[in-house]
Amino acid sequence: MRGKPLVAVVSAGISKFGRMDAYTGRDLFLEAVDETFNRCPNLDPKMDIDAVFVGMMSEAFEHQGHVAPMLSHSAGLLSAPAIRTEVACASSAAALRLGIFSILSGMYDVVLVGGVEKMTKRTTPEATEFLGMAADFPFEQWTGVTFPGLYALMAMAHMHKYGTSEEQMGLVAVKNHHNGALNPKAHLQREVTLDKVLSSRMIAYPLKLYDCSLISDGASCAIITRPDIARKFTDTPVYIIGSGHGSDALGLFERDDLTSLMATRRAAKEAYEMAGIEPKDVDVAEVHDCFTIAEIMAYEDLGFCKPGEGGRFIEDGTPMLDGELPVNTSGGLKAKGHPVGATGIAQIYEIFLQLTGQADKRQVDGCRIGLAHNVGGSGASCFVHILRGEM
Amino acid sequence: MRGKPLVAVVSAGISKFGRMDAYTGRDLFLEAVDETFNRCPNLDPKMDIDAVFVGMMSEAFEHQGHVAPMLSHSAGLLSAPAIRTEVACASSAAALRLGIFSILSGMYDVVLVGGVEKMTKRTTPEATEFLGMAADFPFEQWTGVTFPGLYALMAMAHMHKYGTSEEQMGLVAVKNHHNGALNPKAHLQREVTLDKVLSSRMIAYPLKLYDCSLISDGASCAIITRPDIARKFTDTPVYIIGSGHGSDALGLFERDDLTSLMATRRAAKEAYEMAGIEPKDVDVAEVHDCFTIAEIMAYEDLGFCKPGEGGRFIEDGTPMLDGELPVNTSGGLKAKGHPVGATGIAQIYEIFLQLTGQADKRQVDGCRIGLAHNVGGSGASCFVHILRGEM
Amino acid sequence: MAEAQPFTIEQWYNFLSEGKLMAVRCRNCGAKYLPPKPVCTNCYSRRLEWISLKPTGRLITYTIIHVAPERFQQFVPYAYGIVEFEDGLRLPGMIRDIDHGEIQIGMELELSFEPAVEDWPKWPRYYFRPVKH
Amino acid sequence: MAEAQPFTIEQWYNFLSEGKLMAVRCRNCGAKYLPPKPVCTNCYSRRLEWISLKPTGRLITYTIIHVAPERFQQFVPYAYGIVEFEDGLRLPGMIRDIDHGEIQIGMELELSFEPAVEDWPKWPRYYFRPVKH
Ligand SMILES: [Zn+2]
Ligand SMILES: [Zn+2]
Repeated sequence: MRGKPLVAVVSAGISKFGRMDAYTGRDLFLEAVDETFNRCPNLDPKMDIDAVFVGMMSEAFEHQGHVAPMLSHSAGLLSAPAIRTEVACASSAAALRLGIFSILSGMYDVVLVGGVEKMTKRTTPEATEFLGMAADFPFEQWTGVTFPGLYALMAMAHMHKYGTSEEQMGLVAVKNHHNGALNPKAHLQREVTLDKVLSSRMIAYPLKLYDCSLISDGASCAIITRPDIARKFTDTPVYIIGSGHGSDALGLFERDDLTSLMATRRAAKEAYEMAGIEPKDVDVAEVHDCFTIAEIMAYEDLGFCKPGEGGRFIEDGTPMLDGELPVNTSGGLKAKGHPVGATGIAQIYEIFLQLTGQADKRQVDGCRIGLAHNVGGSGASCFVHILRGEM
Repeated sequence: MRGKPLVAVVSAGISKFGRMDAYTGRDLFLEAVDETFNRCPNLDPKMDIDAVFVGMMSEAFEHQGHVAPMLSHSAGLLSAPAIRTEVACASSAAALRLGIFSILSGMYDVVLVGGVEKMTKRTTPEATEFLGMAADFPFEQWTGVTFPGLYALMAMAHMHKYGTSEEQMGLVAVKNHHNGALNPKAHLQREVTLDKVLSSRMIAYPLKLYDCSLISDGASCAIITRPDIARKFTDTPVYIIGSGHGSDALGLFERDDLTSLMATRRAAKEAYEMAGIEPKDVDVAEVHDCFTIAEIMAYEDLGFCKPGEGGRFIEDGTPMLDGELPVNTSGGLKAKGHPVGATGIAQIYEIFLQLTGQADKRQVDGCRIGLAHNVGGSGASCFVHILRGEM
Repeated sequence: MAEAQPFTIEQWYNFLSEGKLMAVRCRNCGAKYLPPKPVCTNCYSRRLEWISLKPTGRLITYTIIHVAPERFQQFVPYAYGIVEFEDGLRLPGMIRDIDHGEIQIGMELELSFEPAVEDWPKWPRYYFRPVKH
Repeated sequence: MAEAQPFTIEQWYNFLSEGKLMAVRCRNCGAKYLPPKPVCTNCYSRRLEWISLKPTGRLITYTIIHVAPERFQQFVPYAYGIVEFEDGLRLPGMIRDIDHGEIQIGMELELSFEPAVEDWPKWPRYYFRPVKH
């Protein structure tokens, strides 16, 4: 049945994103959980929560695997069994999707989903190395590619095929920093000029420092329930009406098209069909802008514009906060920050705020349909979730 | 409804376990997939398989994260979206449980679940280090504990409280090596004497080399479907009638009882209740013998005997291949090997063989109810699955 | 999240490097935490305080480790155990300055305080030893 | 699984260290694989054979990497691209022995063969360079 609520989101929370020196991953996670519980006084965590699904990308940052029971226990939920999901930067969107499945299965009524990554206690070469582990080892890592490098290969292909410009990519950074400046949880809360973006130091040609998302610490959390019991917990539930998941070859070199992510197109198709909506029905979207080119490709792959027209889409102002389809009102991975395991649910948090009118200075008026788009690695995994508010 | 099939297992396969020098993880996985497909000629992999869930413990061994789409693509299943689950040594049992949920949710009809770990290309200190990452970093890893060390702490507590002896633990190793010698896929296919076990070199007192499971390469795979379509794929489906999952504090020092795993007791309770059976109804079991003391605790926590009587349970011969309740007919983690991410589904493979009469020299006559018990780390995660055959 | 002394593991190791064994207590419900945490997960209050613990306790269980990862290879074989302090709060760690044959479950041990290491995670280490009466 | 030359990535790197660029071909359906794999996942046959590829191909896309992990720091800035060989088979890798300004999408490049490294994973490396006519 199209557009039928799969689950309700009854609360959500995130830690402050940024360089959180005093906090290990489990402490950050508890901060996100605490905001989530505070927003939902009718929830009795120990009695109501049946299970925990948590996304984290890499055990390397904190030399810590087996984090699911650790995070669950640390959050006081000893009797809720916990599983970690990992699909690189899309790890917590995977946790959400499996949380949805587990509720639809009838096994659980109320599930806590979340994500975490503690990244900034490591050096930049270490972080580059750890993030790189999500690329194909035998042929990509071993031969010297980096994540900015992989997206740069896609940017070059996109520029070559469609004439997309460095200026157009730069405008994505300008927009997202503008939005991030309005978000008190964002890692960087300051605007940048196009000039500053274009003159920032080169990371992987044509991607410069300001084309890249931030290495951040952070955690995210949401409570999802069976739709029919949502009002036990809140008067303003938000419903997830579409969930899509697509995969692709891990190695970029194994994919036919380097200007588009097949995983996104597949995930979007599944999510739109389930929700019974079209791209033009989306009022507000959080998309995976790990690099500015990724947001431009997302416009195209999500159907917000035609293939090759992503550059013009941002030039025209459509995805601006005051545009027709505001994208990354939170500041996105670019300015809010990208603690990779936390990102997918942090997008859900932003959409939850928007659809319940709690997004303060970055509130999009009258929005009813929100979309969250979370990509793993260089695009071998993608999740799209579509949410509907009641306003 | 108690005892109602949740899903059907219509095929399964594992790679050879052991030191597989020529094989990376993805190559091993394809070996397991190939056996699975060969056992199920009615399955059209590309048309029928809706999704892939795969367990792997650590990205460190092969410097490879984001393995789910890599393994799925490498197995020729490009259009099946893939998610990795991680709960240390129970990673692939988690994949199975989520595969079950995804089928019960109505989202998928046919799911491939599996697991993999490629461990032997690393040195023993490296492997010890990587496995250790599943223990609590700030207090356990940082202070010098190892995994044998954690189970040794439990063994000492068990010996202190119940008088369990090193000889009783040694008998578990003797039994499992006996069974492994009958399994052509096992890492070590040779018997050992109790004397050899007791005189083997000390790893973490009171655990000696032969009390410890093997560091192995290996992969495992199973196809699960909606019960009502199972006969499309096979004449001899096996039904999963119970699935249980329990979590506990990650740090051993944070748990009240050191002689029993609460996660196992919780998982067993959920699984038995769902299946509508009692421990005495189990005909054959694969339990998590990462160390001999773990199998003794499993006898107790799974209700095969009373708390504290696990040592006598093995002495009495009940879990022997020709005993009343054969345990670890495959050779267990001890002799078959323990490629950690593969272990959970490899247990399902053995139970599948037993319940379909395909276990050759180690076949248990007339078995109908099988149980698989998979533990993560030092016991912060546990899964119990109960299967029923049609014989 | 802007406390001078946040109730986190990082801060706990800061205290340890100052020679203090600390735990967190909830001023709302009285629950005590070791490891520390920034929110009481018994009553979900943030009214927390640091309290100091007497650094001696009772040995609950132990082992002698013969195979260790690289960085602990120099200590092999070493004793390792779990020690219970007041109020049931526990820590695991190495046991040094004692003949392995003299270690007994139930014996009293005290915490030693070591300097912090230079590289990640920049924490001090600690171990247990017999109480010097 | 007991082939003398199993159809695996390990074996592919063995060939590379002998100066051979190889791929796997299915003798049942003709599908070709790079990376290699031990089973044809087009028709699920195991009737495979190793074939050698001409080690020259066309540059599909490239970048210049300025920030790299430790082990590639010595090469920064370095060019990196994806090269397509015959039958659409592709490999990614560094592009060396060329001015970065002269790199163009579509240009022909050839594979170089380097010796295997000593420590894990004990594989050789390779890179691309302009074809010497
Ligand atoms: Zn309290
Ligand atoms: Zn073929």
